[in-house]
Parts: sequence; C-alpha cells; structure tokens
Amino acid sequence: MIPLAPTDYDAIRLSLQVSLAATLLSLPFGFAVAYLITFVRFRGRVLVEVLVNLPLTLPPVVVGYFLLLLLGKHGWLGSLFNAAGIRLIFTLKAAVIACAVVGFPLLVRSMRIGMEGIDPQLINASRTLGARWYDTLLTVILPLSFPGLVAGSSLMFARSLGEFGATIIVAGNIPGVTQTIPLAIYEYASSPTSETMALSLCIVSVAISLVVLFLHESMAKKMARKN
Amino acid sequence: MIPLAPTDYDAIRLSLQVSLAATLLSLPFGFAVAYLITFVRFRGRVLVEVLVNLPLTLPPVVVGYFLLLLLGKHGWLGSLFNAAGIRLIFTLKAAVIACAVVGFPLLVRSMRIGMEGIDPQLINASRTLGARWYDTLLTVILPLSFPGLVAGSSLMFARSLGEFGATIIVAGNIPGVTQTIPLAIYEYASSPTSETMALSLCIVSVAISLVVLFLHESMAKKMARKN
Amino acid sequence: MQLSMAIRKNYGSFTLSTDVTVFGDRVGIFGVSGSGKSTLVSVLAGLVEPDVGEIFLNGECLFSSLNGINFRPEQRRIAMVFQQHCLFPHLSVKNNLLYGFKRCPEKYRSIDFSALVEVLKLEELLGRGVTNLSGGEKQRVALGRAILANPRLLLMDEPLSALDDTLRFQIIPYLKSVSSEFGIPYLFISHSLVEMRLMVDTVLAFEKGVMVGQTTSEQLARNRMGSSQVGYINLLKLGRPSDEGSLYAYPWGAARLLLSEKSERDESVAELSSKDIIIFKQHPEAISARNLLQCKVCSLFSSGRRIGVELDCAGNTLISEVVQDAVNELGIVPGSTVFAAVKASAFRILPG
Amino acid sequence: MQLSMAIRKNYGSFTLSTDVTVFGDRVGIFGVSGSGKSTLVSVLAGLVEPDVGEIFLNGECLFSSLNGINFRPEQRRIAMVFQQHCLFPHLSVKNNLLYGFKRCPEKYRSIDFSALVEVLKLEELLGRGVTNLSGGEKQRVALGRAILANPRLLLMDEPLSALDDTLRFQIIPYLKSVSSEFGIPYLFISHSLVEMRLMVDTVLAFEKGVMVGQTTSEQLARNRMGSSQVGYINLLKLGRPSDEGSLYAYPWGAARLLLSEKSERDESVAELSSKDIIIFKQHPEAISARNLLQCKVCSLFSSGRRIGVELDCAGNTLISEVVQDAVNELGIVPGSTVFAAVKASAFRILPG
Amino acid sequence: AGDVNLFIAASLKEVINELSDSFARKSPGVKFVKNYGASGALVKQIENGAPSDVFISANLEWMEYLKNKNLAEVSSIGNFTYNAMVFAGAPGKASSMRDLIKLERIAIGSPKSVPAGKYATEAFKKAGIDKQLGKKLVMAKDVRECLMYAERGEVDGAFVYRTDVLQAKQAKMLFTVPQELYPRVTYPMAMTGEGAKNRDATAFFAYLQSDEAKRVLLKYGFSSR
Ligand SMILES: Nc1ncnc2c1ncn2[C@@H]1O[C@H](COP(=O)(O)OP(=O)(O)OP(=O)(O)O)[C@@H](O)[C@H]1O
Ligand SMILES: Nc1ncnc2c1ncn2[C@@H]1O[C@H](COP(=O)(O)OP(=O)(O)OP(=O)(O)O)[C@@H](O)[C@H]1O
Ligand SMILES: [Mg+2]
Ligand SMILES: [Mg+2]
Repeated sequence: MIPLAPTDYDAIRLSLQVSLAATLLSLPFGFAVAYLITFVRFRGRVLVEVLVNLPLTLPPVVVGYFLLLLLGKHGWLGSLFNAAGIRLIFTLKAAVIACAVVGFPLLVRSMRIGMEGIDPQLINASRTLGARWYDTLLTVILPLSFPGLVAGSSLMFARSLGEFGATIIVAGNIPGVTQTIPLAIYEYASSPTSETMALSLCIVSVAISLVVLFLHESMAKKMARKN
Repeated sequence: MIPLAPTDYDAIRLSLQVSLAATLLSLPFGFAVAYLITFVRFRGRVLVEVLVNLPLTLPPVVVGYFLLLLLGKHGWLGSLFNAAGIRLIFTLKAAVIACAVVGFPLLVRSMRIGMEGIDPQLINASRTLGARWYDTLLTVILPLSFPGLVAGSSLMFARSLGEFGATIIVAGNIPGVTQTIPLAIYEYASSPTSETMALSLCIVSVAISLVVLFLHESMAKKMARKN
Repeated sequence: MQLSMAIRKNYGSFTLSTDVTVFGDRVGIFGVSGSGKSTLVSVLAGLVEPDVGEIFLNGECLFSSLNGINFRPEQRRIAMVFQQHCLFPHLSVKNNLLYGFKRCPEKYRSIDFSALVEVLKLEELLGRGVTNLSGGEKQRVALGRAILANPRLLLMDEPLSALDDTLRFQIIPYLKSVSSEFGIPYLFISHSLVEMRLMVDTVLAFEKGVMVGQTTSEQLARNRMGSSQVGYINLLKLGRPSDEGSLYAYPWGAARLLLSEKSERDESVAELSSKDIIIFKQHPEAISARNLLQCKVCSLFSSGRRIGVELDCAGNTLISEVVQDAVNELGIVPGSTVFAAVKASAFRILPG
Repeated sequence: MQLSMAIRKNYGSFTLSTDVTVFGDRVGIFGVSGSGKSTLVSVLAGLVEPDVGEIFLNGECLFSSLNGINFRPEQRRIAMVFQQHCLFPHLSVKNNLLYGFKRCPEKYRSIDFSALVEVLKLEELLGRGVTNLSGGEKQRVALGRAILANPRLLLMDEPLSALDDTLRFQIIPYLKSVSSEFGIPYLFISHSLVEMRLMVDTVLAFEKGVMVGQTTSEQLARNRMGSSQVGYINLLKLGRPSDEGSLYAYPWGAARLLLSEKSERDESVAELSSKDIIIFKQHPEAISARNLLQCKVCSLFSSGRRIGVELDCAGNTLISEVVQDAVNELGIVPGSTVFAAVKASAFRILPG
Repeated sequence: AGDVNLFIAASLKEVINELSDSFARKSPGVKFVKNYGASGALVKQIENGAPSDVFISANLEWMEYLKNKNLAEVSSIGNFTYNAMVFAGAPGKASSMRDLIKLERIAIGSPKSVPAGKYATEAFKKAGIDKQLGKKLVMAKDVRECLMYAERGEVDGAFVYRTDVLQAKQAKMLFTVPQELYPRVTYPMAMTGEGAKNRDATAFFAYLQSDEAKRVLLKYGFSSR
C-alpha cells in the first residue's frame, strides 16, 4: 500500500473540491464566452479572446501574482469582497479562482472547436421552427457542442489537479486548508527524505485523473450510442 | 518604451525557438496519437490515453522531475543519447522536450475534438474511391481536422510560452542558453528591485501570444472562406 | 396568401433577382438544377439576407432594405422543409417532430400529431435517433417537423424526392388537406411535373436566378410536353369501378373508361400520358385498344416538335400528342370530331 | 457481371436478409422507403459488415463470415453514389471529381474527364467549393466522382432524384453508354419507374429487408407487362434514316418505320414498349399513328391480367400486349393477320 | 488561544515544524497555520493581506522590502539563524575552490533570485575563478534543485547550504566555502503588525529565539551565530 499521511488525505479532498468547483464554476462562463467568440460578431471580440488566453501564455506563477494583486486587500476585487466581509486570498476560494483562471483557456478552446463543428443549417432550422437565439443556444448549440464541453471539462479538471504555480501564491500552502495535492507534492519533493511520499501523491493524482478520463469516455460513448 | 536587458532579448528568442520547435515537433506525434485514439480500436488504448494525459494532471515541476530521471545522465533515454554523444539536459533540447511533453495533452485533445466531428460517411466515401487508410488519413482526416489542429497548435504554443516548472528543472536557468521568458520573469520577480522588468517581459509574452492568436484566427478564416 | 418579393441576392457568378407578386395558397417553384429555387425560399424564410429589395407577406413587410426592416427567421412563422433534411442529430424522431410544435404559440396549434405520424408512416420510428434513418425516413421526419410547427407559410424544398410512389401519393392529399383545412399556404419546389400538378395551382418558373414566368401548373405541363420523354400526363378523376369481364369500368365524367387496374376507392386519380392516346378520323373497327372515345378537338398547341391536341370527351379534357404530319393528314382542326383510342393498360391509378 | 449475395444484417427491429445471384450489367433495386436498399449497397461496398453470409462478385469472394474473408472497401473497386452525396467539404468540385480517378490504377482509367463534366453540366463549377452548391449540383458531383473512379461495379443510390427531367434524360443515356463502353456494370436504386425502365434490365425487389423477387430482363418484361407501367420492351434494330416530312423513315428489316427522333448513325437500336402497339383486325383509315404494319400472329402468352401477342412483321418480331377481351373480340389466334399501329413518338432510340 | 500564522522560507520547513510542534505541546490550544514558500512570494502575500503573524525570510532583501512597506513590526526584526555555503558532490571531485576549474558542470542557484546563487558568484569573483567557471554553471531555481542535480550526478557538484547537504544521500560535502569570500547567510525574522497583537504569536516568536530553539537549529545544521 501507498503510505499516506493524514494531511495527504486532506490534500486529496481539497484537490478534488477545488478542481470540481473550478470546473463547474467555469462551465457556464466558458460556454458563454465560447458562444460569443464563435457565433457573435461584436466589437471587442479580440479583446475578449486575448483576455481569455492570457493565463495560458503567462507562467502560472505570474498569473498567481496578478491574481494576488486583484484579489488582495488593496486589489480591485479583493477590496470589494473585503467590504462584504469576505476574504478571498489564503482560502480555498482563492485556490478555486486560480484553477478556474488557469484552466479557462483550455475549456473555452475545446468548446469552440466543438461549436465550430456545428452545421449552421441546423441553427437555421431551429430558427425557422420558432426558436429564439437563447432557445437555439440551449436546445441546439449546447447539446451539439457537448463533446467539446465534456472534453474541455476533463481537460480543465485535470489541469486543476496539477495546478501549482498560481495556487501557491494566492491560496498559500497551508496543510489542511489550502494545500492541494500539487502543493503537498512540492513540499515532499523539496526534502530528499520524503520522495516516496511525493511519489505516492503523484500516483493518487494520476489515479484520479484516470477516473475522470473514464467518466469522460463513457459519457462520450453514451452520447454516441444515442444515435 | 519597455526597458529590456540584453539577456531578455535572448530569452525572447529562446522562448520563440523553444515554443515553435516544441509545437512543430509535437504535431505529427499528436496527430498520430489523436488518430489512434479516435479511429483505431486497439489493446492498450487506455494506456496510451493515460500516458498522454499524465503531464496535464501532474504539476509541471513533477513532470520536470520525471523528465530529469528519464533524460538525465543515468536516465533510460539520457544514457542512450549520451552514448551517441548528445547531451540533453541543461540544453535547449531539454526545454523543447519539456514544453512538448507538457503541451502534448492539449494538442491531442484539441485534435481529437476536431476528429470526432468528422462525418464517418466521408471516410467511407474516400475508401470506396480507393483510398487506403493512410491515404484517407492524409487527404480526408487531416484536412478536416485542421481546425482542431490549428487550435491545438496555438494552445500548445501559448502553453509553451508560459512553461516554467518542467523547463527550469531539465534545462536549468542559464541566461542566453536555456533561459526562456518565464524563467527570466521568475528571476526578476523574485527580487524586489526588478519587478518592472518582470512586467515588461510579461507584456512581451502576451504580445507574442496575441500575434499567434491572430495568425490562428486568420488561418481559420481563410479555411472558412474556401467553402 | 399574397406574397410579393422584389429582391436581389448576388453570389459571385450567380444572382437571384425576382420581382413578383403571387396570389394563391398553393404555389410551385420550378426550374432546372441551380436556377435559384432553394435560394429563393431561404430568402423568404429569413435565412439569407437579400442585397436589396422588399418582401411582403399578406401586406406585412418582412424585409425592406430601404426601411431597414428584416424580421428574424423565428419571427416570421415560416417553416421550411430543407433540401438536405437538416434534422437535429441529438434528438429522437419524436423530439425532432415536436421541436417546432413546442415553440408554436398554443393558439396556433392545430395539426394533429398522431394523424400526421400515421400519414408519414413514422409510428415505429418515433423513439429512434435520426442519424441512422434511411433517406426517405429522414425526408418524412423533416416534412413532419415543418408541418407541426403550424406555420403561416410552409416552404417545401423537394420534400418528396426520396419517397416511393405509394408514400408520395398518400402524402400529397394529406398535405393538401392540411393546407386547406388549417389555412396554411405553401411554396412547393419539385422537379416532378406530376407532383406539381397535384400539389399546386400557380407555378413560378425560374431560369438562372430570374423568374421567367408565372403560370398554372396545367400550362407548365403542356409547355413541357414536347421536351419530356413521358409526354404530357393527363390526370383523370375517376369514380368507383365496376367489374367488366377481365377489366374494370370507371365512370369518368359522363364517359366511361375501361382500365385493367382495380381500385377500391370511390374516387381515384389516374395518369395517362399524351403519348398513349391514338387519334382516328373515323371510327376504327376491331381494335385491340379497349377505349374508343368520340371527342371534339378544342385546340391545338405546339410544344417542341410535337403538336398537343386538346380534346373534349363528353365534357372531360384530354391532351393527346401527335406529329405535324398526322395533323395535316387527318385534318385535325379545332371543332372537328375524332376518335381517341386508349389501351386499358395505359392508365396508371395513383396510390392514395 | 455475376453477383451473388447470401447475407444477413440485423439492425434492431430491421433485418436485411438476401440470398440472390444476379447476372447482367444493369441491375435495379426497387422497394419502398426503409426496405433496405441503401443497406444492401453499403454491404456490397464493404461499408457495412454483414452478420453472416457470403458475397461473390464475378466468382471472387468479397466477404465470407465462414472463411473470415472481408475485403476492405478500397480493395473492392466498387464505387458508390451515396444517397446523401457525401462530398468532401475541403475539396473543390474538380478535386472531388478527381478523388477516385487519381487513386485508380493507370490501366483502368478509361473515363474521359471533360466528356463527363460536359454531360453533368459541371464546367462552370469546377473551381468552386462544394458546400454552397445547390442540391442538384451536389448530386451531379457525387455521380461524377463515382464514375471517374473507373470502378468495376458502380452502386448508385437514387443518383438522379434531385435533378430536373432535362438533365436526368441527358445523364441516363450517358450512364448507359459509359457502362457498356467501358464494361462497368451498375446497381441502380430509384423510386422512379421511368428511370428504372430506362436504366436497368434486371430488377431486385425488396420488402422489409427481404428480397421478394428477382427478374432477369426477359422475365421482368413479361412479368411486369401485366402488372406495371413498364410493359415489355421491344428492341428494334434500325438502319440509317431518311427524311420524310417532319419525320424520319428507318429501314427495319424488310419493313420501314416512321420515327420522330433522328439518328446520325448507320445502325440504331430503338426501344418500343409492348404497350405502345395497338392491334387492328382490319386496316384502319385516317389514324394519327404514323406506323401501320401488317403482321402475322405467331403466338400468345399471358402475363398477369394481360395477354402478350408475338407478332411477325416482315420477318421482324414484335411483342404487343392486349387484354383478354380484345383477344376474343378481334379473334387473335396464332396464324391470323392483324395490323399493328405505332405512333412515331413511341420509339426511343438508344444512344450508342 | 488561537491561530498563529507562520510565513516561513521553504528551506526552514523541517526545523520550524519541529519547533512549532514542541511549542504546541507546551501551550495546548495554540494552532499553527504554516505557509512555506519562496521569500518573495511570502512577502507579496503579506503585502496583499494574507493573514500572517510571523515571517522568516531566507533573504535580507525581502525583509528590507517588508520593512519599507511598513508591514513588519520594526522592533521585532532580528536574525533567526545563519547558514553556511558548502560545495557538495561525488566524493573526490574537489576539495577547494581552486579545484572547481577542473570540473565540467557546477550547479548554483540563480544569482538574481536565489541568495545562495548570489553568494556563490561573489565567492567565485573573490577567488578569481569567475571567468573560468562562466560556461560551466547551471542555474537552478533554488538550492534544493542544485542539490538534486548533484545527487543525480547531472553536475559534478553544487553550491548549497550546509543544512541541505546533511539530508543528502548520494552527494557529500566536499568543502566549506571560506566565509571571507561571501557575506553571511542570514535568515531574518520579524513579526507583522497583526502578529504583534497576537499573544500566542509573540510567545512563539520569543520561543524561536530561545536556547531550546537554538539547540534544534544546531541539530539541523544551522548556526546560531
Ligand atoms: N452561399 C452561396 N455561395 C455561392 N453560391 C451559391 C450559394 N448558394 C447557392 N449558390 C449558387 O447559386 C445557384 C442557385 O442555387 P440554389 O440552391 O438556389 O439552386 P436550386 O434551384 O435550388 O437547385 P437544385 O434544384 O439543384 O437544388 C447555384 O449555382 C449555387 O451553386
Ligand atoms: N445503422 C443503422 N442502425 C439502425 N437502423 C438502421 C441503420 N441503418 C439503417 N437502418 C434502418 O434500416 C432500414 C433500412 O434502411 P435503408 O437505408 O437501407 O432503407 P432504404 O431502402 O434505402 O430506404 P430509402 O428509400 O428511404 O432510402 C430503415 O428502417 C432504417 O431506419
Ligand atoms: Mg435546391
Ligand atoms: Mg436509402
């Protein structure tokens, strides 16, 4: 058996929480942004694209710094939340936000590939049958971009499981509170005596992503069978 | 104007080199793997999927560590190359490999979404017209999965521009030799006196990804216009 | 329905340009492949925006480039049967059928789902996905989906092209009755003259994107007699038949026809090609053709190398085709009396 | 071509099961929507693997579940015109057309590209993409693509359904001539009786996945004469015509026939349906039919409700069909003399 | 009693873990919230409102920064402990700074971001071998990474802290860098404004400077002076 410390169980739980929350939280936004970029021609489209892709290009640590500036006490968003009595940084919320931001470009890109593959005539068909744009969005575009959505979510979930750089900066590395698997691995790995522990956590991480992968595959298969 | 040190220009050049090389190098492999997973039912398919997605789930630092084990002097691959007189670690080659490995899952996933959207009847049509599997692969599947391929490449390129964790371990952080933009940013950011320099490099990084983004968009548009 | 379209739409080398006002609830669109029929109905449905022009449906402006009016497709209540089906791949047959129905305001919902499903023979397919349907099955689902949207105008782009005759001639009367019963006018695109004549009254003929004529479906069929391999198809309304030896005697207006085919219905429609009618000046003796009708020549018209002869047989009209030599030799002129011989096997009763 | 298929393929509630051997180069498949026609040709092309069974084409085994043989589609050299076109969206019209051609071994390449493009009226479309083509244009490209693959067997799934009559009747003779000239047999699916009549000799009839009848060209003609519109097709060998007023006079053995169609060749073959021949006991006067031939009755045979009459016209044989009543009334018995009337427009000269 | 938020340079992890555990045993009810990271990151976090009481840096620069931002209780600023630079590698590779020029590949921390790296380059300069070493240096992200390279034999040796090499398995300490070649390796400590108001934190801060703490530090290879 793989030896795991009690804080490791915490880390696993936290990682799952953070990844799941980040993925679920991002889904509606990701879908909306992907829809906007793919189907709507509007001013500032390029700006949206750049913003979405920004976290991908920058090293996660840098993203973490920017998030710290944004969510911190004096930050634009952080001060807002502070006024409402909510502290973001150094909480699990910050970890979720970090993972969401870092994984967002992956989610949006996957969804876009899915959406771009939709036959425009199907959208036309739904509109001649009386569906308004939001109706078409929900009943045609959403289900037809489902493969992209599922793929994007699983990408994002996996990416969140491995998110380290941004998380450690905005959420800190506090065992039992914000220490997710990658942070725990980092801690173990930085001391030569606990390398096996690091390896154990790696294996756990891989195992989780394996489960997610299988879920994704079976979802894709289920949808294929429907036809 | 943004102040940039001479080593920063090196870093920009190196980053571009590494990202481009990693992307181009991964393209054929990514395409092959995506094809295998999407169209071919074979034993060990799950294993391939897990291996491909592994670098996504693990923190890049861990990936870097594993790569070090693999490519190092005593590593399985490293010793092979060593025998051939080629040193991998602490060279740009290692940086390229690190970026390729970390970005690979993104590339493959994008390509898969693209491939899964191909109408199977088109593949059937090409085969009744005498095309063998590799012919169909090159003349039907490849062009039709082009949007996924382009999206995947731009994802991967952007991800490579930001790759830090794995690169710094296998390539070291040697200015003018292996120090890419993220590594340079890290260096600047970890000293209180050079934060503006870090920011300058961030802006350069974002600008580069912007250019890539536009290239991608215009490519996608060009293809759309063809119809 | 009163529809007026004065629009222009350019696609590189192809330009659709019409300036037409059409009255009537059953309108056909006819033209060779690539003449712009599908483009026209797409414009009407709001899926393709014309470069310039105006569209009015029953006095209401749907599009006007001048006034910047452009109703969106979902605001037009114009349903469309697409040439390439365009079924929703993620929905079952049933949910495809109901897609428009669910979005139709309650007050407009008048089509009966189960009657439609029965006519289209879709009962057994309702639970299935649409991806693996056969070509004809897909076409029927597409047709049903558009009708169930209870539109105020129905556009049908070759909706029966993939169907066998039996189905086709069962669906045609249904479409007509739905149209008249619920007041749904339609525009019908087809390459089949027979479908045209059964389905529509008015035909808009297109050539290279330009409307070249607005005629009746009857007239269209006569015009095309000469160039068609099958000639002009007479459509005869027959009554209930009685046995007559090995044949069946059908009342046809005041006349009586012998057919070799039997029908169980009170009313049938039979096809008879203009080529299957032979004209005699005098009553021939001992002829194998079982029908010998005394007719009066109403008019002559030419179509290609052939001459069409419009005959009046006891109040019914028949079109026969002959060559010019025969007209001269037999002295066929309007007003003259001739005998038309038709074999009992030349008729074809349309299924229905 | 000799094709034998003994296969079963199950899709949930639908099962295709055939056990048939068919000879002949022009084979039709007929059946209502959903009867399994498309499934059958997909099996033949190697796109759908049967559950069990065997397929032999000209003695070569293409599939055998027993022996584990299953040639891949690209090994079969069987091209297919898909019901839903299936054009390559990333290629121009020209490259779609040439896709199979390029992959065809040099020695088999015999179809002329430009002649094909001309018949299919695709000249102006060659440089275009296929996504925005009209329905009929897509269908023509699909047809051209399959023919240009120079296959050893051509499967066509309703290849003409979206075409207007003019185009259709221009393409049909081309298809037939390509087939005979280059020895490409074909299987042809259509719902149109006219197309069937023009395109094929043998018809396989399907109902609910089961073959309910196979008829070789001779059997087909006699069986269907009684029950269908097609009748028996007489094939007449004609000589070089001369002008005769607005008509053309062709030598036919010792006799002479007036046709409205012109041929430039020294020898032509014309089709004449048994239904287009009317028999008289005595010479009629003043008749619109331009051909009146004195014949001797050779024999009588019955087919369904009709009677076939084999006639000898100056040494040529003709089959006419009549009903029993006519046989009795005219006293048609072997050996008697009758007059056969045929309209000049009833003949159809086969393109050669 | 409540939480005590510790912001500690990652290299002090083991020692602080032991110290906080023993303190917690003595004062039940005190709960430590430990955040280990790079000094720069820790300072940034404090600056942006992360809850912190005690900060120990591996780097004087960042303590200076914190002080300038008025985020540290000036009276509390002091030196927690000291460390020494050593050269570690496979036995026999080198025994003095002079020997380094014979080596092929030497790992040091990135001079701009890692104090140990900066100290190493200063030492090279003072020893007059910086020109010869120029191309042989591999810059690592931190000292642990340097040691890892040495452990795996990817480099001939690495400049690391004495405390690190004690934990090494393969690599051995080959020589200690003479103190005159580089400034003292100092770990400054401070209480934040918040920490000064937290009684448990001040108690722990005092404990960190106690003799008992010094003994523990010694055990891990740190020097108290
Ligand atoms: N989006 C488009 N871009 C460019 N050309 C187009 C577009 N849509 C249609 N066309 C061209 O316009 C012409 C008319 O097309 P349309 O689909 O209206 O023909 P159609 O009358 O419906 O023909 P068919 O009977 O073959 O379906 C065709 O030549 C077609 O290629
Ligand atoms: N992959 C499949 N899965 C399930 N059912 C199928 C599949 N393919 C075909 N079918 C069903 O099998 C039956 C025969 O289909 P097929 O396409 O062969 O009909 P068809 O004779 O070509 O009809 P049509 O004239 O309408 O094109 C249909 O009822 C169809 O729904
Ligand atoms: Mg059309
Ligand atoms: Mg079919």
